[in-house]
Amino acid sequence: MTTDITDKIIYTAKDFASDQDIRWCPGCGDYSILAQVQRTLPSLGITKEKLVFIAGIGCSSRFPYYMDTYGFHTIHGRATAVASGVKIANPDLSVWITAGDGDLMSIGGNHFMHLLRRNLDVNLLMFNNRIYGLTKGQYSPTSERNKITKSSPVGSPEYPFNPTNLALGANGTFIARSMDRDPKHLQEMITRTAKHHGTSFLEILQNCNIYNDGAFFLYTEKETKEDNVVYLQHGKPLVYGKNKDKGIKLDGFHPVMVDLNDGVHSVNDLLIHDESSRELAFILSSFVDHAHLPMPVGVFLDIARDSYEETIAKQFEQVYEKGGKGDINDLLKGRSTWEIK
Amino acid sequence: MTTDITDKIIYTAKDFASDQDIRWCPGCGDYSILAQVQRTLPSLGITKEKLVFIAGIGCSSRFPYYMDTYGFHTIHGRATAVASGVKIANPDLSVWITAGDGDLMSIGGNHFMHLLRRNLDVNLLMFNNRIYGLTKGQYSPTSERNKITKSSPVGSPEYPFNPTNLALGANGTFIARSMDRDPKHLQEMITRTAKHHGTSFLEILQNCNIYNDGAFFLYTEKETKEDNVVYLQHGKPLVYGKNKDKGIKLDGFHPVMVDLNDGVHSVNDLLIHDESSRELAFILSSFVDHAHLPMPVGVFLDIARDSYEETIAKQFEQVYEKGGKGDINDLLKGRSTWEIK
Amino acid sequence: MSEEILEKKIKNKKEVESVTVRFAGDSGDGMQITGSQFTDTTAIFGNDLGTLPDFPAEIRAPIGTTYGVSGFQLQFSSKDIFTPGDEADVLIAMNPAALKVNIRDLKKGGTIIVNIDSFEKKNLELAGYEGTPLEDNSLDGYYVYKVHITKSTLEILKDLPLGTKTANKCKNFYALGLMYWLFDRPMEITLNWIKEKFAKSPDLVEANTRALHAGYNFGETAEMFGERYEVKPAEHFTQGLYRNIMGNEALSIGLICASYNTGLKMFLGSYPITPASDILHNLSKHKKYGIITFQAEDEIAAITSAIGAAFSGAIGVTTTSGPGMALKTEAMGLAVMTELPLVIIDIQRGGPSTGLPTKTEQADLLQAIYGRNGECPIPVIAACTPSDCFDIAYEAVRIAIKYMTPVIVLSDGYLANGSEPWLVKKYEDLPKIEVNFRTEVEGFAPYLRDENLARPWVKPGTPGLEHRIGGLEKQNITGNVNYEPENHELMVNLRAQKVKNIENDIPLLKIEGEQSGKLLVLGWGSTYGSITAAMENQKAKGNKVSHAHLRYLNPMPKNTEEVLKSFDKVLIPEMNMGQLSKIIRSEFLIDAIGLNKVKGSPFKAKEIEEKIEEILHGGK
Amino acid sequence: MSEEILEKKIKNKKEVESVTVRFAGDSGDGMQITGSQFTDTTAIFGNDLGTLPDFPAEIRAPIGTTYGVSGFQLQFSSKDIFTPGDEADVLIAMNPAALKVNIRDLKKGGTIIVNIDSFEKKNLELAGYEGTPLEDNSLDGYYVYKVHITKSTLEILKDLPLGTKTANKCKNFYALGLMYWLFDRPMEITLNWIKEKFAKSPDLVEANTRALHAGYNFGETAEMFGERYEVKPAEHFTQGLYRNIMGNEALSIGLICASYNTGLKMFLGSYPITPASDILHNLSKHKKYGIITFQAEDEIAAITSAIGAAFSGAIGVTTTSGPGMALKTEAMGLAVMTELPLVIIDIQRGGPSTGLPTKTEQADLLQAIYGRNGECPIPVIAACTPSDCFDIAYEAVRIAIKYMTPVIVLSDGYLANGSEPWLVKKYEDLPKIEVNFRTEVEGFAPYLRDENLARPWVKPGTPGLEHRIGGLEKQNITGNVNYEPENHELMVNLRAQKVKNIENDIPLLKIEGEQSGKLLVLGWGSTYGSITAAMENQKAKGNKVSHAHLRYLNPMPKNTEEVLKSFDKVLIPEMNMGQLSKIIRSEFLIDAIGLNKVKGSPFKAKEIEEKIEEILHGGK
Ligand SMILES: Cc1ncc(C[n+]2csc(CCOP(=O)(O)OP(=O)(O)O)c2C)c(N)n1
Ligand SMILES: Cc1ncc(C[n+]2csc(CCOP(=O)(O)OP(=O)(O)O)c2C)c(N)n1
Ligand code: SF4
Ligand code: SF4
Ligand SMILES: [Mg+2]
Ligand SMILES: [Mg+2]
Repeated sequence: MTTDITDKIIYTAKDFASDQDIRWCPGCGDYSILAQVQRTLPSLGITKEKLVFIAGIGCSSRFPYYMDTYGFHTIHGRATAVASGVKIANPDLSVWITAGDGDLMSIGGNHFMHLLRRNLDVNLLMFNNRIYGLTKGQYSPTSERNKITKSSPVGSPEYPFNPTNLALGANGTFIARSMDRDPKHLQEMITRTAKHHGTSFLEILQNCNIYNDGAFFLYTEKETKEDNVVYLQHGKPLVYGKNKDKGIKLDGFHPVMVDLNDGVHSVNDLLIHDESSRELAFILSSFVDHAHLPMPVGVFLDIARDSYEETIAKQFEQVYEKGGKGDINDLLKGRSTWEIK
Repeated sequence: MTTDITDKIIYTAKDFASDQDIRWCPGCGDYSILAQVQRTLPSLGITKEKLVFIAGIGCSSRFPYYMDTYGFHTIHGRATAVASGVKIANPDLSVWITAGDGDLMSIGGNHFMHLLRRNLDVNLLMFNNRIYGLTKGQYSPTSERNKITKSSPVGSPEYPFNPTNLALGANGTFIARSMDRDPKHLQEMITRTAKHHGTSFLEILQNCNIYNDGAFFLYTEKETKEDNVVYLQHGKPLVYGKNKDKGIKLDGFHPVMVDLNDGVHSVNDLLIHDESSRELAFILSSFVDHAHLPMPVGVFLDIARDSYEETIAKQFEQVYEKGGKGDINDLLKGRSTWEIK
Repeated sequence: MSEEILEKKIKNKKEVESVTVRFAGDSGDGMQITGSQFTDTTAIFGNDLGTLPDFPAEIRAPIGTTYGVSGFQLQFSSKDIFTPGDEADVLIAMNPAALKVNIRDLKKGGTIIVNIDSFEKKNLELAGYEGTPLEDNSLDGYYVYKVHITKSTLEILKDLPLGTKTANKCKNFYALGLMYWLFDRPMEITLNWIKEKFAKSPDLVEANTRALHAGYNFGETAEMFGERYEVKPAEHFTQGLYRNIMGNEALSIGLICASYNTGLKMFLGSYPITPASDILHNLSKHKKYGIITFQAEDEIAAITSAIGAAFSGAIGVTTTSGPGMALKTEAMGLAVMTELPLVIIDIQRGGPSTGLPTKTEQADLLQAIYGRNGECPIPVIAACTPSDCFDIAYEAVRIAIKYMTPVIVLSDGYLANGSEPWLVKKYEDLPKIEVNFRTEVEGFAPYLRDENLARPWVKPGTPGLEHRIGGLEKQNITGNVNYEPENHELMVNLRAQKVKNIENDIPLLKIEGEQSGKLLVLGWGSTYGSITAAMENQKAKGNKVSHAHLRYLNPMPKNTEEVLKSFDKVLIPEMNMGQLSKIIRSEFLIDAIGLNKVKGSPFKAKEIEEKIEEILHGGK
Repeated sequence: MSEEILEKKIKNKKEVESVTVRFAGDSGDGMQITGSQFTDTTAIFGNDLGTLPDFPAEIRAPIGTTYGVSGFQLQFSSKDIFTPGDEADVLIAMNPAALKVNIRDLKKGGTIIVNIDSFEKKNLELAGYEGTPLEDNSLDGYYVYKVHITKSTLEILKDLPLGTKTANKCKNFYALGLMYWLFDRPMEITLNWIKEKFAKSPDLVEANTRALHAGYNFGETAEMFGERYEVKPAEHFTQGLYRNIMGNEALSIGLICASYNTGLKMFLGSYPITPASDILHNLSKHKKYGIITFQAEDEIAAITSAIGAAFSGAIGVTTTSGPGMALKTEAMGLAVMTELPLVIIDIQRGGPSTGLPTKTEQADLLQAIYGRNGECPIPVIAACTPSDCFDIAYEAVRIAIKYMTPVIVLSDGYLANGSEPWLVKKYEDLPKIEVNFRTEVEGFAPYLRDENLARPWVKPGTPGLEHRIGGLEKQNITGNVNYEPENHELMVNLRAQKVKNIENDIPLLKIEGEQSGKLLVLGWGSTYGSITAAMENQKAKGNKVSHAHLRYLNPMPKNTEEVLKSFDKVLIPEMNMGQLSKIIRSEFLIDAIGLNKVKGSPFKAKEIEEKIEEILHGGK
């Protein structure tokens, strides 16, 4: 999302740190996300007092306490709805929502999807650790099937959501993914998130080292990362692998992995990423359904559409243009009156 | 969904009509849906006492009252959650949910999407009239942007959901669409819905002749129907039009309409429908985003996946196999005891 | 209409003091329009009046069925009246089902005007009649007039290019015309309304105009009706400009005026629900006053978005009815903990659960006062007449802002859809609602408190005042998260004391009638009209009984205990099983007597009077 | 530990009656394990005991901070005791923050054992100490023992292939060993537990075993401690098999036994929330008893799925805490209207809003009784001790099925996580819960009623009994949708009467102590232990005061009024602002005296005693 910016005040990351002690577990991925947000904000040029961070309940939802901006730690699942009210009533603010996978996709699922279709100009960061952290380790709607947790001692019987698919299904306009352990990429994605006009949804894979340690190590650790992650870049072919020797091409609407060293395929055969296609975004986002395909990170979709608050601002303008602002005594009088003398 | 069936009892549609007077407005599309359900049921061979119809609140949610089966008219938005309990606790039942677009996608959105990902073996019929009927005409989450209603006198500022996209995003396994005014197709779709193992989502375009009359006439009325609707059939090319002279082909992942009489294109160029592809389903389901493409009706997706209740049945079996059923006195004794003499 | 006047048919006009008329027909028969037209005309004519619509829960139930019957009752008078009337003097029944459903509310000896054209086999059967009530003796003791409303309407419209279906829809104006004749009302107001309403189709203007005249003329020329009745304009009205006003409308404009007065944006977060939806509709219509309406995906989003709006410096409002109220209770706790101003409006309806959506009830009082987790005090105020909804809404905004607290407003289906004449307020006469956003950085802390114990309201965007709030227990003054035992107890007490302090800021409880004595009738909410009507009658009978009415339920006026204890007995009539009684008993240890009615409809004055007499004289 | 024993250090064992120990350290220090090991050992040793864990709201707050401190208090005794002890005799503080937070709950003159290794600059600063409390005079009047817990642990493990981090984690067993020595406890139980727990990594078995022994040996060999204490096994226990049991566990097995007894499936619909989640975990673990647990997407789905399960013939259960309870209120109305059996369990915590998630409170009582739209009566029962959670859960199922009604069970964080020895019930001794599904077609109607006013329970799948229910008002007997005034009032009364009837089916309220007199202490829920302890002390002092405890809050036992009115005064101690007081005042017009504590922690017996003495003697 965008908001009026300033180039007068120069901030550093530290300016965004509040005076509160951080109470996450040592080693928690949330620390990195906090750091990247604080590092990115100075470059966005938004004055501090215009920033509002809003969260529900969960480990990740403590985020606002650690930001020296306006902040609201609301109730479980409702951050998106509270944020809607904040933004609509005061469109000048730069509104950020931080939410856990449970907070956003379990109890908060309904407000999540309605926020996306309404396209309010807010930034939504989901800390996906695929677990309920704060309540000490139950499976979440993004936990893998068969996962053993406190509430699923013989394995979770549920199929998880694919968060980016869900966001696409809900008619979102900006959908991206990054990882706590890739600070540079994460900063880049936070910037993109901030710049998009409309609801920006950024899924951040986050390690909960207490209840779901290593959930994303395949994608974040040196040894395995490059062969298992593909970085999406607009207009660029989908190439990945330690030696940049793997690629993805489309076979009709089926994505297939190809070996660029097989003598048959070249970069020219590959799928070119296009951030403006909802259909392509869905194909990419569905890679996770196919075991042999890498995990895409980056911007899946970035399309322009009027924001909700913009639309109603226009409606007000039209009403005022047509009939002017209302006379309050006319309102009191109503349609018809009579005089008692 | 499927359930044990009988071929002993032969029903007629009338057997499924309850003794309650139907209280919908004369002319309401709900009448046709009721009739098609009642006409389809006899062929499914499910004994009456195994049928349960569950609904929330709304005009459409009165449905269970008119069925001479077990029925539960619950509270607004919660039919899917109530149905989950019914089905999990008693998997032998054939569970049907009838819901309005407001009931299911507005207040009930969260339970809707969780039902789909859990894939309970239930049938979900959504009566989409793109309006709140029972509360006398406010816009719903499927109403077009700019729609003028009681609560949007200068037009709705919201972008609607695309229900089939939402269902795809929520990881659904059976997704289909039909129309109140196409009884034959509707019956066919109800049958398919019933046969699918897992959560079956059928969107039914339904005319509310009081608050949103004619919303779907383009697709349902003789003059315009054939040029604006494409019937999806597995393994068949996408052909439509009064003279069967239009088709859809894929240009990369972009669907385009082609004229089969233009001398350039033939049926061989056309997209072949495949009910087993989630990616294709999304492309088809997104036709509505492109003004020049027809409205697809039929089965978008039909894939096999374990149902929730099946999964937990297996879990129970495994637990029993491993340790047998529990001794209740062991439970009372717990981990460690001591004797006072 | 006093009974004697109906006894005989005399020529010419007969003057009567008050009349209660009920229009009844199919949902599609336009009875609500007929009723509200009669109301507008009668109001402008200068009568005092009270109205009560009665909708079915179905949108358009199949034609002719009893559950599809829609009604509209109206009492009008040359003197001061307070209710839509206990029983109808005149019933207009457009079909057999309407007769069937409404006959029980007709005064013995009253008048029935039936649309005889609809009394044929199918409709009689649909209504559940065996045979026709017009021919057996079941209507003995009533004056029954059989009028060919349908046929006559179709007849006079036959040269117009309308289908039968459309022409048929004009028959309510025929009925209305007849009533205008019967009660000697002018037709201009309705004629103008028809012109405006159907501006886009001249044929409909012509058709409805003709129907109205035809009905009127039928009265004039037919020999059927022996006399006309005259209800003179009321004289008790103070001088000034009047309008007719319905409760939900009054509430809406009360909110708008409060927003206007504070200069703040107002944000309504709402999810439609009967009978509260009209507030959403009204406020949506009034965009030119800058009101933002947000139709949320559910009640939880409705209230939490309003809380967000309040956090960002707007007046947050949310409107709903019972089931929606239940859904909002968790979020109310957040508003209490974060001490943000918020107005929560509950237009009560019949419960529990989905209950009786279109019927009235007062059974959400205990929910409003106690229905939240933890110690979670919220001020509760209740409107007592349709026009009082204006004042209550305005007052709610004042309290919310001054005390930085959510405020619950209770109204009900009866007030919401009922109407009465209202001496139009001048905006300039409204009290000023002060708003002081904190902007001073020096010495700021989010949970500092002013003399009312209110914490500062800060608009995000204010430099230097960046701060965080939330639903975990707050440390006194700093607002930081804090779990310390003493701090928690302190904060629980501070929140309670803040709400209690409001008692210093509201009017004392007034006693109507003797200031002490044998019996006080204590009411709250919409029972005001029925109780007041009962009091008038009791006064006339010479019975000594007083009346006090609580508009503030939490906290109550400071003198409440003193008032109650000035009487030997306290009677509390409520449209519930005794919810205010419970509170009064607990607060003041007074053995209040409950008069409880849970029938989805308001008290009749008579019902209250019977109880009063039973208490005063030990039986009726 | 009575004071004299700590006055001097005498060699050898000293026998004492009761001791209260508190273990405190970082969230990562394993204090809960230490506490529960000490508890198990002590229980099996034969003492009576009571425990109280105290968790931080954070998972693992940064090491060394005060908000990361986790505590576990335990009282054990050779006589009958009822609480975890008002104040600790002995405090084990693993770091400065633990000392800082817990010193206020240590008895004056008590003993402090500190892990001296952690008292270095950084930790002292993190705890907010300037300098070290071990060297200023702030701990004067306490016996302070400085033990090198960390260093000694690392030292004896240095030859094992463990990282320092892991080795460091064994230090709680060192502390536990020391305590075992100090109170002369056997080590077998813990040694076995270590073997089982770490079965997969022999190094850890070895490490923890060594640490435990080392701590024990340190006590034995160091000259530091002058004496050991001996708390003899309790003698008051009736013969039989005992176990230690926590409230949430007792509740879970109570539910399972009820399911087993009825032969019905049990369906738990739940959404995790502190402090209720453990019930979900427990029931999920017990799959072999056939319990179905459904982790719902939110609290609304949790309760509505349970309602669906009840409709389909299973026992529907839903568990939650305050904020989740608030979210369920709309659905409770549906269960009331459809008259389905359902058990709703609220493990109360500090409120309002998110409040103090890990602290205890009793402030959901009014919400449980009144917090729904419309007239919506639900039976409410409350457990009074950890083991009583078993009986209450079982009873809830019985009432729900017999009366076809939702039942609310109230427990709280203190009961949920507290534990006590429990004479193990034999399944065969449990009362039978009758279930009669209707199968007879002849004469069936969904809202027929039996002698208890319960309607028939029909399992879908039963031929010929197809019927529909829902949240709209039901017609008496037929269950059809019905909006008629008289029917509505009838149904409201029937639903109320059905719940009221339960009073004929529950035990009378028992008075502990004199059956009439000056003062009755009336309690409900978890105050039972503190009140009972206070009563014992008062009896010892010769003060005349009686105690009655309400396990049934709605309806109350039939003799409640009579009991209350047998005393001049009634004192109601509650961990809220007076919620039961409100109800008692309203129901019986009794001027009950409230003793209210809202500090997130249970009453100390002393606090209740002070109030009793104030009332009895007009001041302490
Ligand atoms: C109404 C309500 N229900 C349940 C809870 C308990 N609760 C708090 S956070 C949470 C889920 C946390 O998971 P997630 O959102 O993924 O955040 P994380 O802790 O993993 O960052 C739950 C169930 C609550 N606080 N309020
Ligand atoms: C908790 C709650 N909120 C709101 C309502 C009011 N309400 C009843 S039905 C409905 C929406 C109806 O729309 P839809 O689901 O599309 O059904 P339709 O009437 O169009 O068939 C609403 C808002 C309610 N009954 N309960
Ligand atoms: S529990 Fe997990 S998510 Fe929560 S703070 Fe600890 S490591 Fe982070
Ligand atoms: S209002 Fe619309 S949806 Fe409802 S019954 Fe009437 S026509 Fe059907
Ligand atoms: Mg999480
Ligand atoms: Mg609809």
